[in-house]
Amino acid sequence: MAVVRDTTDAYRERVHGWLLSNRPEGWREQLKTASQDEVVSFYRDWTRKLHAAGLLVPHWPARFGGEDRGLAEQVIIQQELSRTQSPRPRTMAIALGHAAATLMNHGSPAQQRLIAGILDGDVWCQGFSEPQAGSDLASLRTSALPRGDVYVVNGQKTWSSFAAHAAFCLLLARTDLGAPKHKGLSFFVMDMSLPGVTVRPIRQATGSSEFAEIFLDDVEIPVAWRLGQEGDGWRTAQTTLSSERVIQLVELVEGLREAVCTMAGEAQVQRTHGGQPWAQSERFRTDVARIAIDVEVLSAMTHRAMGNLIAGESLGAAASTLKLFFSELLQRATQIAARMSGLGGLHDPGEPPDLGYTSGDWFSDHLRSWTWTIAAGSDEIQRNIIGERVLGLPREVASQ
Amino acid sequence: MAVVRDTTDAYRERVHGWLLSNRPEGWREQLKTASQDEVVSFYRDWTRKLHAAGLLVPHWPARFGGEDRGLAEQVIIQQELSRTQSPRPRTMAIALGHAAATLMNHGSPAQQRLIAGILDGDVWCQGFSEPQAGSDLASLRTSALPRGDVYVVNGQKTWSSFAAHAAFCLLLARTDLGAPKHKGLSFFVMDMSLPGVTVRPIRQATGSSEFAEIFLDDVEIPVAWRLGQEGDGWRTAQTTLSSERVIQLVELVEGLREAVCTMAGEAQVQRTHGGQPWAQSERFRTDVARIAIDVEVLSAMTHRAMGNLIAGESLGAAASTLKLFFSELLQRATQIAARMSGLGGLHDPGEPPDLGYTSGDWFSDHLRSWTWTIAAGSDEIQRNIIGERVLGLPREVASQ
Amino acid sequence: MSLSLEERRTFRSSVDGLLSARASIAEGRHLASTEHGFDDGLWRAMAELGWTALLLPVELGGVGTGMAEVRVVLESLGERLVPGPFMSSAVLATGALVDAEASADVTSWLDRLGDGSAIATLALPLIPTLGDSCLWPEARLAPGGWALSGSVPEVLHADVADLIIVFARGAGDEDDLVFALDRKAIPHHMDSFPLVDQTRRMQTVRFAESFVPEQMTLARGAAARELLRRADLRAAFACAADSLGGARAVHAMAVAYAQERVQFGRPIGSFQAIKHKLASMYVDLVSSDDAVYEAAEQDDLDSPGAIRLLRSAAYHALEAYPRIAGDAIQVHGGIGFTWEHDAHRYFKRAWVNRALFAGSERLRDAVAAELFSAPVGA
Amino acid sequence: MSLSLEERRTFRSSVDGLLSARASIAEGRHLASTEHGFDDGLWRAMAELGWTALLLPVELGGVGTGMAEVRVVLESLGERLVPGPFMSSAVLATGALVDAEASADVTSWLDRLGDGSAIATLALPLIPTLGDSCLWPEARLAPGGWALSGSVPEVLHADVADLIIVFARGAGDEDDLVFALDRKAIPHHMDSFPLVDQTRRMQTVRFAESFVPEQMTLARGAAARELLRRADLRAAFACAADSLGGARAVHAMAVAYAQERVQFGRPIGSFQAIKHKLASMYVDLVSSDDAVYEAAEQDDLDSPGAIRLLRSAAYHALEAYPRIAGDAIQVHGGIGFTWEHDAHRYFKRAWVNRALFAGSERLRDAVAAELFSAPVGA
Repeated sequence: MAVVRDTTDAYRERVHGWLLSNRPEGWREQLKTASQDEVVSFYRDWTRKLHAAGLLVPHWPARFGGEDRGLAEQVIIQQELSRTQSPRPRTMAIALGHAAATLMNHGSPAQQRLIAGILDGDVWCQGFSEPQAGSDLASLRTSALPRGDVYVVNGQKTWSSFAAHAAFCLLLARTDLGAPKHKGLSFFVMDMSLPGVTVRPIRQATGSSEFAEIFLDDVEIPVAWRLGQEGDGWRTAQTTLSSERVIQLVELVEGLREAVCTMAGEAQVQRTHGGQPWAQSERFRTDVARIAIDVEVLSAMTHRAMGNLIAGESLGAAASTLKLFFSELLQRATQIAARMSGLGGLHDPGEPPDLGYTSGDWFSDHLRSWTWTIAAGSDEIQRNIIGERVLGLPREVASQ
Repeated sequence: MAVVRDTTDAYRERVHGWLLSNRPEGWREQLKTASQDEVVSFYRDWTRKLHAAGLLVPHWPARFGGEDRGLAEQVIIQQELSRTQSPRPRTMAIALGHAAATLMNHGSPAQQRLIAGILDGDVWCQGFSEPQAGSDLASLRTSALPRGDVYVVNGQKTWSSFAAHAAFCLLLARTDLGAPKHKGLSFFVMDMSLPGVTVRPIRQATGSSEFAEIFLDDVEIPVAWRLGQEGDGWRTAQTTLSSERVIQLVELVEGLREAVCTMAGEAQVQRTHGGQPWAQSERFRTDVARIAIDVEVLSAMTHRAMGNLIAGESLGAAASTLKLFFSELLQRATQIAARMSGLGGLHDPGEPPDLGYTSGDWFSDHLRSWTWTIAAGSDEIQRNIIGERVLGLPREVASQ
Repeated sequence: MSLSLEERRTFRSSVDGLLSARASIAEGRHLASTEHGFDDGLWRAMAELGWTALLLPVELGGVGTGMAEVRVVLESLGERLVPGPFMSSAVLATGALVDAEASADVTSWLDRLGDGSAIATLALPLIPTLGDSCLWPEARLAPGGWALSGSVPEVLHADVADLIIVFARGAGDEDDLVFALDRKAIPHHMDSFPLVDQTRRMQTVRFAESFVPEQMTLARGAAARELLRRADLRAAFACAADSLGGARAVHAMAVAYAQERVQFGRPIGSFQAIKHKLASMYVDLVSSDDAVYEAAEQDDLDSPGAIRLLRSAAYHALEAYPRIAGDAIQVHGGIGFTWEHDAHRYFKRAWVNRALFAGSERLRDAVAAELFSAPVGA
Repeated sequence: MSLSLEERRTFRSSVDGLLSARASIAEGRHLASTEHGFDDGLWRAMAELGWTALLLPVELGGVGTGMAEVRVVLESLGERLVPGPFMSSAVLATGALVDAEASADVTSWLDRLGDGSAIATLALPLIPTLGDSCLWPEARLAPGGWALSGSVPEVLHADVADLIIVFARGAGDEDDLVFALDRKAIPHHMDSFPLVDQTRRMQTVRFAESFVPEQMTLARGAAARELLRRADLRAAFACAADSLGGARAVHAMAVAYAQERVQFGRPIGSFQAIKHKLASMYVDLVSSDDAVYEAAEQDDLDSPGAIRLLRSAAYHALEAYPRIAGDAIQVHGGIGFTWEHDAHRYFKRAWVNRALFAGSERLRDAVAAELFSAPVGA
């Protein structure tokens, strides 16, 4: 804990100053009408710029392009990105998070060379979910069968963010068709330009097409691009996943904090059916206050979890708890904001680029919050995890 | 439906007038300090008085002491009891409801003679729950084994309302120890004065002792006091239960309607931490309005269910739906009221008599609302019933 | 006139019959890309079956039934996400015209609305008390009538309306007014406001010193406010009936999916997490149904008890629909979040229904105002 | 002074040690029927271990640690429903006395509070802005001091307090005041207010022209209001820490019961309805824990960020406890609703904690006031 709190104000000031001078002006408005290609390219440039300034991954080891600093600095950067209303490179989330951490922890020297590409703006995606394996992720069917020095991959992945723009994919596939459930899975780095890889964007309920399906048709992945041991893919994929989720939450909490201020500001202007500004409604003010309170609570939760991570402790169920708390809070916050906007807030945005979970188009944000309650382990799955792994309650008879 | 709506205003006026002249003045205050014996005796007298005026059970067939009127008249009586703030004979609920309906539908002529006693104020109780059979009611263990012309009953019942004052008990017990679950159960009228019957009151979380345990030790119930066929007890007990619950809800809805008015009235006087009357808090006013709205909705639900009952249709899942809606609403309404009362409302009431679910001692009422979410099929059980019997969702593997 | 149970059953099955045959959910999706967004042929078929004349009294050539029958149609349209001006024309505008003490001019419009050859719409003020909002148009006395200026935001299907009923503030000392505007005869400007719910079209109508002849005045002063009061309640009821139908359909979709989707070797509906969610949604649905049903049976916009019931039923159904639609997305998981799946279309219609006509909060606040203005202990 | 991790671990285990040995939940039940409702011997043992001197600076002979250690004690007391004046005396009154610029008279009181030989309590105004409430006592200048009149409602453990810290309104033009009243020396009248939570005692204290010597004035004017502000925040934190401990204990009881209670042939905790309820309660619990922990670590009643965190943590923990205790009753079913079971005792303490010191709503409202007075877009 002490590490986080004692970080010098000087670092914060340096970050703050640099962002004030270098953040792209008017980027939010500009992105609203941009194509997805333009969005990806914008974030790639911004990633490079941040990295050149040492503000992308100072917490990474120097040999991978970082500065051997602590996670504390990363927290400061996230906070200052928020405070200065600078962009955060959304399209790079998997690359900078799960992909880099996995490569550092499990990658061969050759695989680790891909990290340089990440710092240069390579987009990565995940190939986890399949149409028949949503909540029941361990029942994946995509196969990767060894043949000589390659694995031949066949199957279909879905709900892969920015797959249409990704250079590489973290792929989970079944190398042993006989082994039960997650025992037969292996983990791969898949070059998205390999023959047999086809990407089809999924248009979402919000109109955006951030996600995609990936069709795999006799794709040949060299054995050298397997991550970790054969059959050990599930564990390899999970090792760094929960820490990366917690780190990601630091950014999301800051987004929510901004959103609360935006809501309070808009409430001075938006009017209720009675003609008064929403800010004059006690019910609304106290609803927003409860959101603000929960943002503080969530911030304390992530802060403590980060402290434990820094101290080298295991997260345990913290990832599930944080995800549940966050997704419920995001859904509630965006709902309150969307209701304030009334019919005016139900304007059709067409096919907007995805600008994050608190973009200020509150109805779309609210609808998008279901990606949090559904994806990456639905709320129901998280409650199962807490009930069974933390509280030690008996598993359901059927799943034993 | 038409039957309910077209009932003449004349009947309503007659009921209203009689109640205004005959309701006991100051009864609520008087009961607050009364012993349970005094409460039971008060309601017995009031029951007799109502019956003498033809305002107790006009919907019963004339041969059982009623006037062959419709349920519509019963609804009017409940509404006018509420509107005139007259007492409703709580202690008689089982006797006038489930017991009478069961006797009329399944009773032998000899058993039906007990109905006269009910109209004279006999308290009845139910012997359903057991310590090991709460939600899983079909796993009852109390045995009633035939021996000559009696059944010898051994076991323990719990959560029996007003058992300490009851003349008779509707008892569910196992007559066939070999048959699975509810197949081996039979239904009985048990005279509470039989040797071997011991009643021990249960002090509840609220401090009241409305419920009791019943210990049964070689109690000999004559075969003639079995209700319906041997082994058919589960069905016999259930036949009239859901209709009686709906009829009971008519009274409870009126209680809630009164409670909303009381809350609105108290809010003119009770002050918030800011020193203003609660009535000036928009948040509070709208919270109470939502309660009032839900009371209207619940009233429409009971009205429609009563209409279907009158038309001779089966209730289906309406009893579960109504119970869930009511228990959730009661819990929410009493919580809002208790919060309004602040620390002043957390005054220890000692061992108060049970004056119903909306007695105006809001914290006790709130705590007591758990009897609704737990007893007579918990909320969880009701959702199972709706999910499986109404929506046709598959049963859990384990319970098949 | 109230239908017998038998007649009502026949009516309901004729509604089901037409809509099953001609208004699939998929069809509605296709209509979103057409100019006016609805099926003209279906509209004419509905009119031929008399649906557009349900609220028109028999003496004016209508069917002369009431809200109970209107509810059946609105619910069925909501169930199938049918686009079109039924609610705005046949319910809201027709209802308001019947309410008004109608001149001969107006009566001739009612004939055409009743047989479906004309379409009308109703522009309710966003702020329910007339005279408060600067958004609301102003009427100035002019020779032989009025000069109307200002804009009327968020009018349903104004682009196809032949007649627009508008509430206006009188300039200076003039009282509040209600006009029935012949759209072809009155100069105006119209901007579309595309909604997330693509089954609904909405425009903002602007006037600049547009001349309105005196005979198109429906009401003035207290009568205008009374017309507004009833129109507002009818609008709440109509949106609620649509919401009820939609909630029923999206709940049924979720139940069906939970029965067939297998995860962990079992249909997901066998898990209590899903089963109990669907049960809670069912309670929300059935309670909306009972409340809207009872309000429709009472068919009374005047007595305090009936108004309280109507507001409660409408508030409850309008609030329940977004909850049910949101939970339905959750039950469906990823597939429910795709553009191709219909769940989001219900979700969006749910939000629009709740926000229409100044939003459901107005109903809750009206109940609160009534409760807290009552004398203590009443 | 901040303890090292090792020292803190030792401290926590000494707290656990004493309370496990001498403060069972059953014992607390028995104490409800005694005169003062708590265990004198335990109080002395706590004092001997220095708990009553935690907030007392080292230079005044205290332990001089902070809220992090106070939290450990309060949480543990809350976990076991321990009755007694620790919160009111060792935290709230001691904290306020340390805050005040203390005279020699006050310092001698601090010695006795620190070693547990005296007990103090703090009477916070029910309405947090001084000068508004007619309930609040009034102080009139009198020769050599003040004459105090009026009543102070809802004072924790006033019956055993040797010293009562009272906020008072100055009569006429006089400013707000804070007094430390020697209960033996000041004429007063005391009425008990029995609470549903039998582990807490509370009295209303009345004064009628009671003379208070000048040297017992702790603060005046702005200093008095500053004392009140800090005392209010400390009270919120203290109640929240107690709530957190209670929530943890009652949740653990529910988990244990769900593991052992069998219905339908399975432990009820294997059903998702119960499992997911317990998981949601756990999220409520852990989030309270993290928030209260962070607020305690910051140990700062002055900077705006820390105040926002403290209010948020306290509000969240105070609101979570009644929810968790209510759900615990539900998980237990009938047995959890009996007087003999402890679930209702947690439920009642949860409600009292939330209502104490003008209630948790004040914290939410303070956050709202801060948010909405900020300039637009800030």
